[in-house]
Amino acid sequence: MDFSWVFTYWPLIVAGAIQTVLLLVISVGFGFILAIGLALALVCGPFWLRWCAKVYCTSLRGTPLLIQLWLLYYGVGSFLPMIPGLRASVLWPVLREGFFFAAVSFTLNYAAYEAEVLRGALLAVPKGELEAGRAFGMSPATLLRRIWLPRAIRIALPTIGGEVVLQLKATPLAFTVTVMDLYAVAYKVRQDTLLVYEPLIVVTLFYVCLTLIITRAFRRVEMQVPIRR
Amino acid sequence: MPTSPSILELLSPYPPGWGGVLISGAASTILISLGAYLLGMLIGLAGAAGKLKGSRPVVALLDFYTTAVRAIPELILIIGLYYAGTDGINRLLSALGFPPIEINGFLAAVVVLGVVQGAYATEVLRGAILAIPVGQIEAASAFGMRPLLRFRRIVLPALMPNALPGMANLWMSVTKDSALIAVVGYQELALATRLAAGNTKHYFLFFFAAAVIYLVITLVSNMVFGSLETYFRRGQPKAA
Amino acid sequence: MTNDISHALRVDDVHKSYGTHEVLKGVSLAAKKGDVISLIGSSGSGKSTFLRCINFLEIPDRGRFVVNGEEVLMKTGADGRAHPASWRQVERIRTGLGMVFQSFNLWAHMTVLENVIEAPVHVLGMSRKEATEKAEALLQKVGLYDKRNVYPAFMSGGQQQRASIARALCVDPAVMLFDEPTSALDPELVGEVLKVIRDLAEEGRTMLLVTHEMKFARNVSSHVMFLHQGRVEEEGRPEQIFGAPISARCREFTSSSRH
Amino acid sequence: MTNDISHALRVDDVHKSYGTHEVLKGVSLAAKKGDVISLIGSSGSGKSTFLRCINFLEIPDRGRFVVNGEEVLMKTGADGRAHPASWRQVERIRTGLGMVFQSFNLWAHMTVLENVIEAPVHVLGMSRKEATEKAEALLQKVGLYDKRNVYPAFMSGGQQQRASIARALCVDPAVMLFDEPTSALDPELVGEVLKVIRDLAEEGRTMLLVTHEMKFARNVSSHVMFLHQGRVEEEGRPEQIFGAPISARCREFTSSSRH
Amino acid sequence: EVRFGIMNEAYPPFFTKDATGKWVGWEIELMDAICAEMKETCSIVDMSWDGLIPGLQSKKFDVIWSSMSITDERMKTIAFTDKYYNTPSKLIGAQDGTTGTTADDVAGKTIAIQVSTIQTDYYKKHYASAASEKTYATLDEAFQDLAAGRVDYVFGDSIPLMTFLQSDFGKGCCEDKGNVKDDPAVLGQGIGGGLRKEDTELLAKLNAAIAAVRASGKYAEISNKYFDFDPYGE
Ligand SMILES: Nc1ncnc2c1ncn2[C@@H]1O[C@H](COP(=O)(O)OP(=O)(O)OP(=O)(O)O)[C@@H](O)[C@H]1O
Ligand SMILES: Nc1ncnc2c1ncn2[C@@H]1O[C@H](COP(=O)(O)OP(=O)(O)OP(=O)(O)O)[C@@H](O)[C@H]1O
Ligand SMILES: [Mg+2]
Ligand SMILES: [Mg+2]
Repeated sequence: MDFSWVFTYWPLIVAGAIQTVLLLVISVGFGFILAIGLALALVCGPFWLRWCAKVYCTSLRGTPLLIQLWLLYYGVGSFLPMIPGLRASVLWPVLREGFFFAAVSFTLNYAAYEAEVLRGALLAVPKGELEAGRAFGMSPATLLRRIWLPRAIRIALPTIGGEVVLQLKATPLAFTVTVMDLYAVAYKVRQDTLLVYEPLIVVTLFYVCLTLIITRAFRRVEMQVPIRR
Repeated sequence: MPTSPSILELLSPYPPGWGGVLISGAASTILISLGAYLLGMLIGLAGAAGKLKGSRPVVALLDFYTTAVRAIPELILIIGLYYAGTDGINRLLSALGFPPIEINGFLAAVVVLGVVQGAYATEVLRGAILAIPVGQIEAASAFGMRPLLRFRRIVLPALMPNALPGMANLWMSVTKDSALIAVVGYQELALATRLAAGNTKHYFLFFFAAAVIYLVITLVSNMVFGSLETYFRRGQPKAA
Repeated sequence: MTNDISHALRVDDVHKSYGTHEVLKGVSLAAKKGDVISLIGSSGSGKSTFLRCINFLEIPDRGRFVVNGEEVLMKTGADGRAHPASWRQVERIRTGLGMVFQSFNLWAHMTVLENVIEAPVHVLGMSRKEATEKAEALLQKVGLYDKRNVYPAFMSGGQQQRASIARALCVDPAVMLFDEPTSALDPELVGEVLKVIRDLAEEGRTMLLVTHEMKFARNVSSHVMFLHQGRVEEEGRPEQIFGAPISARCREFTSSSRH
Repeated sequence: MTNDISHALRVDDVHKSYGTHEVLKGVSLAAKKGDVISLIGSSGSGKSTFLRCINFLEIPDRGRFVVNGEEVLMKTGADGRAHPASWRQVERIRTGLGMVFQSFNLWAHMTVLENVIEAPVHVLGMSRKEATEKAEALLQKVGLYDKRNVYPAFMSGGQQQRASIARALCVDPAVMLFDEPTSALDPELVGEVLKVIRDLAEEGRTMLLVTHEMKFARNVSSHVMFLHQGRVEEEGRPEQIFGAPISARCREFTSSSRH
Repeated sequence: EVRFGIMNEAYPPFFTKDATGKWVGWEIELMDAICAEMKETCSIVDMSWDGLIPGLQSKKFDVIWSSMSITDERMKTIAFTDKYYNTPSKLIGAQDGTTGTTADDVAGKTIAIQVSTIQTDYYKKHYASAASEKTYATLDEAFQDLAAGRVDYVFGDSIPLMTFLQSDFGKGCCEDKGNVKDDPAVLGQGIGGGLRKEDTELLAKLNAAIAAVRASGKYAEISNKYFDFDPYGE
């Protein structure tokens, strides 16, 4: 085992780790909000909305994330400069970067997967508890916020935890649009030195830490309400 | 390149068209995904049962399994098992005086992906079982059902509606994760696509074709999962 | 009908079918402030369905509803069935209607106390502190004070039922709908609930009560309705219904309670 | 104790705590074939817990259980608590124990008929045809024949309770545990259930019955036990318990049923 | 028998699989010539890039024959044969009529470079003070971004760059900006076969065979089929 390369590469490693965490937090955060909307559309939307959400989820779960990312980056991304004024705006430095496209496409993709999970969970909430909420005059928004979602999320927590970890494992794809996340740094080190395991072990350590944080956080929430078994 | 071949020629199933390569790639993808998924489901069922019913050490072990296996990049698992693993086994064998063995790349891929799937499936199924009203399981026990019978007749049908969305997601991701097994020299759909595109420089065409194949796989799976869900949601009142 | 206002609750000609099964075939009811109306009838006769129609948990196929002097506006949908014209109005009306469910329907992700203060805080906008004080007093009354931080799954049936009653009382509704509120309670607690209901009636609240305990119905109510095959077969003061029922079916039913 | 065999059900000194909350503090019971024992007591006194201990849905902390002449072998686990030595034995014993749950616990993914034939077919190995015939006869008896193909979620509370009773009867258990089997039933149906229980007792089946309806307990049982604070406060023949109870607490409790 | 490990991606004209699954390309023909020279039977084991080093180390094959650049860093891990080709590096960019590859020419511009290639070292030494760099996993992605205008230059091995420029896509957007000034210190080591360090015997045989093939004119014969210059370099 040879870890001497760590001394040369550590600035890249730190920068990569930050990119990884940012991509994860952004895509999971915004993706979850989007997923709630999608799941509601799937469960109780009017016909056309339900249909749109279904098409969205099917196509985003159905095609590889890599292809979506490329479509966005090379497809949509190459049209962006043609929008008048955009190039000169303050947003341009962000909109130009691969990171932006990676974050957007990860968010959209995560939302599609999460929406399916939430749909199942929303349906798993006992009807009686929803009726109780309605009977007390809760508006649909209050019912959703206080009863339906908290119940559904608790039911789906283990699955949601898995989806978040899966999302973490998807972040390396960002390298294909020039984002140097931690995995890409490891890839570079492997190409430079031809060491197979050592760079991956560093990545693994970092992923294990992140996963531990994620699972601990989820366990915390799960423990809040004891379950009778 | 001389004159560019037409799209039809490029996609023709017979060489020099690349259609056949794509289709056999898709077949490998499906085969490996199916193998891994089924293995994952079995591990998941056992894992979920263990996490819910097992003794303290069993639960700790399973916790370690789900955390570690999900956290470690699949690449390192595959390389580790296929290369370092065979290396180690063969060294051991030769030390004991046996001839070296060759581990099949396909099997290695299925096992690795299956073990990874198992970790995710464990959590999905654990959540699904926890969402079953406890009284339904108690009723089964009260009638003297043995654990296996209880599982087959009561727990499984009751957990299915809760688990299906998550399990469907896992299936969707494994069909795409199987791209990883290119590492052990298997040519599945993603690699076949890159090969075709790199050879002909018709990147858009082949990536589009691959997307269509993936989408067809998804649509068929959607139908299967959809009808399974309708079937297992029988007896539930309509959505609120 | 200008005299609607004098009615705390007035329901006319409610119809409700599930598929081809017609459960309610025109049930009407009028209750003044302070009335306690008991609904009796055999299992499956549509008592719960009627209660659930009043706060629109089931959408009746037909009917006219006036709650606390406000008529629920209905419109006929494209499929020829009636719907409330405005769900906003229904929500507002529901805040004046308390309900105790036959199957309790406590929120499983909240402790008993949280269950009880949920509607006051998040629907009526009461402060958490005030709601907690009120809830604790109510829990004391139903004997659940020391269970207030327990989740419903860990309570006995009767405890869940009492929590459910406390939850309904905590919103101070003008009209209360009770669906078999004493089914899981022991005789002593039934007596307590009886007292609570009487107190509420004296305060001027209106109550509609489904029950299978004839003695309870007789003791608590100002008016009794006997539901049979989707219709009100007989109604009147409790002494009449239990003492000298006119309809043969009603006589048979009430007499059977003296097995 | 060689005379155990003569007891259809014999339970000695059951203890059960949830955390620090000691629910059962040594409850014993002995029932001969054909006995109908009623368990009464206030809400939360541990009646359901006691019933659930008998078929090991809750594992008692201590106690000795003899069911149908077979003693449940217990061993003490590493944590100092008792466990059944063999779950296989427990499962076998459970097939001779029918249970009607307080909250029904019908299997939601099966129709009523499927619910009823489930255990006979898959546990007892009865043929589907035979089980169906028997189930249909039972459903007829409890008035659910025309609901046999309905899923539980679409039934009224009383209908679910009757389905749950039919399900328990269909396995022909030698000992039946009823947890408030009439809580959701109207008086007529209560009368029916009373008849069913009497018939079963005549056939020589043993029944343990939790109930809040004192009149029902009085009419149906050969023996009544009053549970209070985790102990049997008083027990005896129904005439004694309801007519001339010795303990003050019991007197108070039974008298309150005449509100 | 000598087993050659080749990356299972397309890298024309050096190596690729055709639609029938047959390996073709300059590097494949060279390999055949070398095997003939060594009088060995040869077989090809295809691996993804990630599998090459572990495959070599766990003896699934003996030689990495996959256009791998020789660097000092890599020599710490595996052994390399003598180089068997070394093509110049070049810059390509948008069609704006300018040419030139000096640091002044690229001042203020963004240069796309494939990750961990010798061009990265060249960039660091010659361009880093003037221009900025963007790292790509594969050249294909770099080409896409060049066409989309996200980078100004792609810097890489001249052969894939020229292949791109000759494709329909490349013709439409981009043009040759010229080869970069040679710097043997970073570009000079060329492409070699990779071996396990302990296989010194095979290494010697391969080196001899490479030299013999080059001397016999076989090398030139193969190269003429693919290139209009000598890929061996200096
Ligand atoms: N969601 C539903 N879908 C279809 N039928 C239903 C539904 N809910 C109730 N029913 C049927 O409507 C009838 C009336 O049910 P309801 O719950 O109103 O009875 P109930 O009078 O409250 O009886 P109980 O005293 O047993 O609670 C029953 O026959 C029942 O099977
Ligand atoms: N799973 C549990 N965990 C903790 N406490 C429990 C649990 N189940 C019941 N208890 C508590 O044990 C006590 C006895 O409960 P049990 O259900 O036996 O009462 P019960 O006599 O059947 O009352 P009821 O007549 O209301 O059904 C109650 O105080 C209850 O809160
Ligand atoms: Mg009802
Ligand atoms: Mg109970």
